[in-house]
Amino acid sequence: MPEQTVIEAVRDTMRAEMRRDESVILLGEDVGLRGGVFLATDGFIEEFGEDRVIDTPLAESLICGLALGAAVNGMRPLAEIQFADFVWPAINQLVGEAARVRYGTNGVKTAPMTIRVPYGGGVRGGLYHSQSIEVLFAHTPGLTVVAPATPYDAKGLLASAIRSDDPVIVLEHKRTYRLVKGEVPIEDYTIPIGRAEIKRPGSEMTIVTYGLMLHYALQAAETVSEQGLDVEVLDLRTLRPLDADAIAESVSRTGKVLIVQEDTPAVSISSEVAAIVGERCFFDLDGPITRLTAPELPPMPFSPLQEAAFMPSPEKIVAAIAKLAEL
Amino acid sequence: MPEQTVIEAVRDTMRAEMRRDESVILLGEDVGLRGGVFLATDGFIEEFGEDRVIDTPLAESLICGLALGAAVNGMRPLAEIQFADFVWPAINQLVGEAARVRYGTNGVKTAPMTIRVPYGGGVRGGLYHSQSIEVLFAHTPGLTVVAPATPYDAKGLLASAIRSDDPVIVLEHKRTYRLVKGEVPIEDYTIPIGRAEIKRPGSEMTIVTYGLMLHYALQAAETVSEQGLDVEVLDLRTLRPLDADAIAESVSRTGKVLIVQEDTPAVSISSEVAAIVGERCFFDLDGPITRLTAPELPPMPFSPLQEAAFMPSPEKIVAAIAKLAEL
Amino acid sequence: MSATANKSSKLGTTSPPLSGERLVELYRTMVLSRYLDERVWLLNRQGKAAIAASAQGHEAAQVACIEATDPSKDHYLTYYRQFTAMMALGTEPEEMLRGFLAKDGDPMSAARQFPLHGAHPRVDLFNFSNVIATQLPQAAGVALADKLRGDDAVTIVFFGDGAASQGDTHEAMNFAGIRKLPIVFFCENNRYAISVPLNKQMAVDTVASRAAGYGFPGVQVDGTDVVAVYEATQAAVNRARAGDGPTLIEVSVERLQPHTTDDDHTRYRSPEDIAQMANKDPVKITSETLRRRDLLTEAEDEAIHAEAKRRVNVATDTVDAEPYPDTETMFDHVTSNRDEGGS
Amino acid sequence: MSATANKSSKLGTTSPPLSGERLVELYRTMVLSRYLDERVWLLNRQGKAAIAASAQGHEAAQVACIEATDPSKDHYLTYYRQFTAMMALGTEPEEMLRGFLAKDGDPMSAARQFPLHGAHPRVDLFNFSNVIATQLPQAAGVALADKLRGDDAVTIVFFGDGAASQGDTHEAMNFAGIRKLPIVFFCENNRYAISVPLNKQMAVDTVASRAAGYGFPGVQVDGTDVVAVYEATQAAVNRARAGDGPTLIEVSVERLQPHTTDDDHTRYRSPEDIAQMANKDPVKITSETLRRRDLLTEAEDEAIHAEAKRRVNVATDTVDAEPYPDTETMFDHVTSNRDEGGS
Ligand SMILES: Cc1ncc(C[n+]2csc(CCOP(=O)(O)OP(=O)(O)O)c2C)c(N)n1
Ligand SMILES: Cc1ncc(C[n+]2csc(CCOP(=O)(O)OP(=O)(O)O)c2C)c(N)n1
Ligand SMILES: [Mg+2]
Ligand SMILES: [Mg+2]
Repeated sequence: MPEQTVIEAVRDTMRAEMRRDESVILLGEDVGLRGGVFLATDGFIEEFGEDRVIDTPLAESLICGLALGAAVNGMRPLAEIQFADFVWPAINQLVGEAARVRYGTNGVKTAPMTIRVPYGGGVRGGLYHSQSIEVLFAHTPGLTVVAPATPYDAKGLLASAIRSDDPVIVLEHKRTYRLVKGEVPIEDYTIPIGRAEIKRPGSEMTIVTYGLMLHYALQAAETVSEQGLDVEVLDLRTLRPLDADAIAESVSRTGKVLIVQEDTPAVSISSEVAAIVGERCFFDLDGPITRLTAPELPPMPFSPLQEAAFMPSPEKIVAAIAKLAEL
Repeated sequence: MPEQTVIEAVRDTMRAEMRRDESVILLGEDVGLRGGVFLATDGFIEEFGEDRVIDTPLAESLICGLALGAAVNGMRPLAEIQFADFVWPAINQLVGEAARVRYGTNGVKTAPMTIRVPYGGGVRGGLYHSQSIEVLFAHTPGLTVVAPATPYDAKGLLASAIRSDDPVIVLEHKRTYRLVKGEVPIEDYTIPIGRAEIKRPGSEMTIVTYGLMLHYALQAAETVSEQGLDVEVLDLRTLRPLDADAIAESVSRTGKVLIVQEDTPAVSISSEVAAIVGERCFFDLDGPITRLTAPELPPMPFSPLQEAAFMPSPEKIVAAIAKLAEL
Repeated sequence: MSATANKSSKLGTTSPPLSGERLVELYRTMVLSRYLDERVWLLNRQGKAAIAASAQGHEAAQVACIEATDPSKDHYLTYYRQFTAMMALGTEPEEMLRGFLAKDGDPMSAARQFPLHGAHPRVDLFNFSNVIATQLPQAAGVALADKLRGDDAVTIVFFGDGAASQGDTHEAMNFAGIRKLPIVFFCENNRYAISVPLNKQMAVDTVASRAAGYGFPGVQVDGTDVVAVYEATQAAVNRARAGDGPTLIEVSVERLQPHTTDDDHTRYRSPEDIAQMANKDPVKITSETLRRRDLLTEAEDEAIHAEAKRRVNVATDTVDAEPYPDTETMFDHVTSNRDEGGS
Repeated sequence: MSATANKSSKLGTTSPPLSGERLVELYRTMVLSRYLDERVWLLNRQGKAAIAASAQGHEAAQVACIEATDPSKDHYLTYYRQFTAMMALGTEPEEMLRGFLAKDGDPMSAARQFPLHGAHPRVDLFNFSNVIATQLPQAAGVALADKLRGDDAVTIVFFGDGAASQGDTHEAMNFAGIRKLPIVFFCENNRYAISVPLNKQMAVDTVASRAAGYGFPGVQVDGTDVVAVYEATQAAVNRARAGDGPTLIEVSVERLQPHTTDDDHTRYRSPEDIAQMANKDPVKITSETLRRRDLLTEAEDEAIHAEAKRRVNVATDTVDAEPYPDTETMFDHVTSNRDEGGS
């Protein structure tokens, strides 16, 4: 199996899906000749032409509204929001509208649309190129939200998203694009939406995480394993619907949970994981439900030392594991 | 002390604050001659004139952007979003911009602005006049979010919001406007932001709730007290920052928690309360962390029977109390 | 058409003019719409209909617009005031009432949504949301899909003067101009957005004047004149079908009723403003026009009214007796491939 | 000014024309800005500056605009490309570099934000966010506050051709027109939004043409012509101060560098398009104009360049040696009255 980076897997998957299905059209800012600011669509306009690779005006509400309209009229739009920080102008079209098309028409209309949203920090992006924006999407009935962290998952979940008959938000962590490499089969495959995966089995504690933090958690688990602590790492992969069964199974088995996320804590994915654990694992828990997150600050400072202080890191995870293990 | 409805308390407080401070200006759709669709600003344009009572064009991003600009230039804008369901177009100006003005300028600029947002269901509002929209605001560092449920709290928290030097989102539950009456002192007072309140003391279980659900929870607590069960009801009142100390104190004391909210469950206020309990009350809990919420559907059906089925009710709360008490 | 509407003649009308027969048919729909609309307000006052927005005053514009389109292939993105347009597209009084009374069998959304919201079972009419102006970018997306496939369909998107202030309206028109989409922007300007009058909504006199900034024609038409609206729409639809791109049509109408059944327009409209509306009632105007042109006799007119009344009565009795939708159905159609039972 | 700019003469310019002395001063700022701008790109290539957007090509327009305003009372809402405007408003090279190198003492945001973002310590310049066009409704709010208080201040808001497509731009201009706000909408049209060329951004030729739809004048000006931009801005500022409302000024400029240091414009600009820009370099053009008008000798010009170079070198050495801000300070200024330590 060839090795790829996350961005290569994303690019190849989009290309394959566009070859596979004529109704897949691409919408976004700079997706044409520029090939996208992360080069996710490099070469696409040359292969698929200006009809299927549409450089939109600078207007995110338009991009998502267009995608929605084209979706209810037979297309499978694949839209790119250039940076997650710029998705806010489009919230109304996504959360207010797309999420409810099927429900609000009693199933007469559907919106098979995919919105790719590069998110997350650690890239010297400052306040407006670093945000984690998963909370509202993960809260909203009618939406599906995936957040693959590896090239393998990026391919499988993006293909599932594009083929889904509902609006799917695909969160790609910008820092993983070139940092994370892994084996990706050349052949076509999909990964079912809604299933978490144990990325490292363990018996003494469960780390529940997603996105870039998966890789930091795996590093931390490796570090503590040298000290004889056997930590399981569960990758959520889909943020809506959360795989509550997988979370409950793992935490009930290990008896301890550490939830790690890059986002700030209040009312976040980590809160929901904690709620699931508190409701379903109560009788099996032998330690408090513990979270390691960013601090409660507008994410995140541009200055490099402050950025590093803001982000959870493998070292901070090791410290949190040690603290929870001792309890 | 005179009795008032919530909407009367809101109206009188806004009028008093506008008399008290010339820099308070009102912005919104139909806030002028119409007096607001809920009549919250009835008579204001006559008293304060067209300069301070500004009927804006139909554009929520504009309303919040104007408020922000006027706020950094010496005003204390008080804006109304007509229904919470229409706040989505303004998310960018609130979550992306207003929340970060102080942080992003290292304290050089501040945005003392208040956004009143009538929210919630049970008013035959259907999908687009019933939404609970607190999640994203409660998640966002830099924002303050209050959700008073009684006329007394409505006055005290709205006054605190208007006098705050930061952006505050004031969530007023539409159904409480005329339904809920209570005593309101005529004299000026404020309620500190960030403090929950025990609205009914009890010893065997804590219900944590806010908004309309406070009243349903109090009814339910009354019902089960007749069966000899002594339930405490904690009203969050402020959704950001949550009063984690008050939650932890009460739940640690009673040993059981039922979190009740009107909003759908995934990644919500109830999740964060559960996370706080799971982290801080672990050694004192003698029952799972339990939630009663709306189902995971786009809120909420227009048809009356379905609307009733969607909303938590005093009866459903009684049933949830009974189930948790037996565990 | 008013003076500023002369642009529309440039667009070239190739289709035939409205026949006298069709004109009477359109009038019939207007009268039926008016009776049903009045009935819905009554049902609201009786506590049976939770809310209603009315098309009273907009009827001529709506029937004329629909008449110039092809329901077998065109797309309609409507808003809450499209009462008459929906009837012109064949929605039966009973169907309309099921929506207003939130009864089982509401064809648009199974009574999940406000009346008239959802999707139509027979024509491609949709009105997803109450949120003003969201339908404009969506309509551009619908038209884009047709254009990419080479489908011979036109998208008609309806909105009010208030909606013209939303950013979504700007973004949609800008894109439609760039890609020369087959779309007609149909603005029903009744001079009010709830209580906000036009001079607080925009500094210019016409929404139509904005079209120039997007590179396509804008025309203003008297919305009580069925023929004028029909011709303007026909020209715009022809232009769109020919691949020449969008047109913005602005019809001047009066909102004869308050904004919705929840509103009281005497709070913000002067008595004179309210009184002058009597002269702008499109049902009355159309009746007079037809009589003047000898297309309708007094007896025929009376028969049209009697028949409309009868149909509305029958529909009311039928739907009033029907049940609300089964509660369990509220869990259907959230997403395609999974139940949403929890988080 | 170009042909469509004739409207600005109607506005009536009452203030004095630019003196030769001031022209040379503006040129001095342009040259300093250019050297510093080039230095920042170099620092990026050395791995010291994480990112930079450049004003190269926009310098004349920016200095001329600022020159027509009154920094002691006016408000400036800028965007990331306001490199030269910030220097014209008195930002020192060292201060600029602290921002680019994210060093302690960055005056705009204490290095929390991208370079040039935050608020200025001495003039009322702010640039809260990287999110395109959000500053336009905010600027309308700033101007509204002045108007309500009767303050004699004008708000200048800067944006690009890409920003013109955002809904916020429409909403802000519409409101500014309705309330006749004292505001100048200053659009720096460089024909690209990153890689997206103007014909994919709008179906019309000028952003200025949109002003008609909002009830105020729009003018298009050659952005390499200091005098033309100065006069157009002065007219607009006078108009605003007189209570006559907004003006939209569109300056035609070239973006001489790629969008930012992360970009490579050869991917999407033709070699001819890139080559023709040499003739639109405002530093060169202004130098030639000054020389032609005998306002500057060759020796003086060389001295200006040498001095700029020297100042940039000194600033670079100073700031390069400085520390990053103390990590603990990142917890300050989230809200006024409480620490945010948890949820
Ligand atoms: C985004 C949004 N903001 C506010 C509202 C509340 N609202 C409903 S209708 C309306 C006025 C609309 O006026 P206009 O577009 O002129 O249409 P008309 O009702 O006059 O036909 C308002 C403000 C809404 N539905 N959506
Ligand atoms: C809302 C939003 N969308 C996308 C971006 C990414 N982006 C940054 S600059 C830019 C192009 C802006 O072009 P223009 O307004 O013409 O300004 P210029 O850079 O040409 O001066 C884009 C798309 C952004 N910052 N904000
Ligand atoms: Mg209207
Ligand atoms: Mg540009």
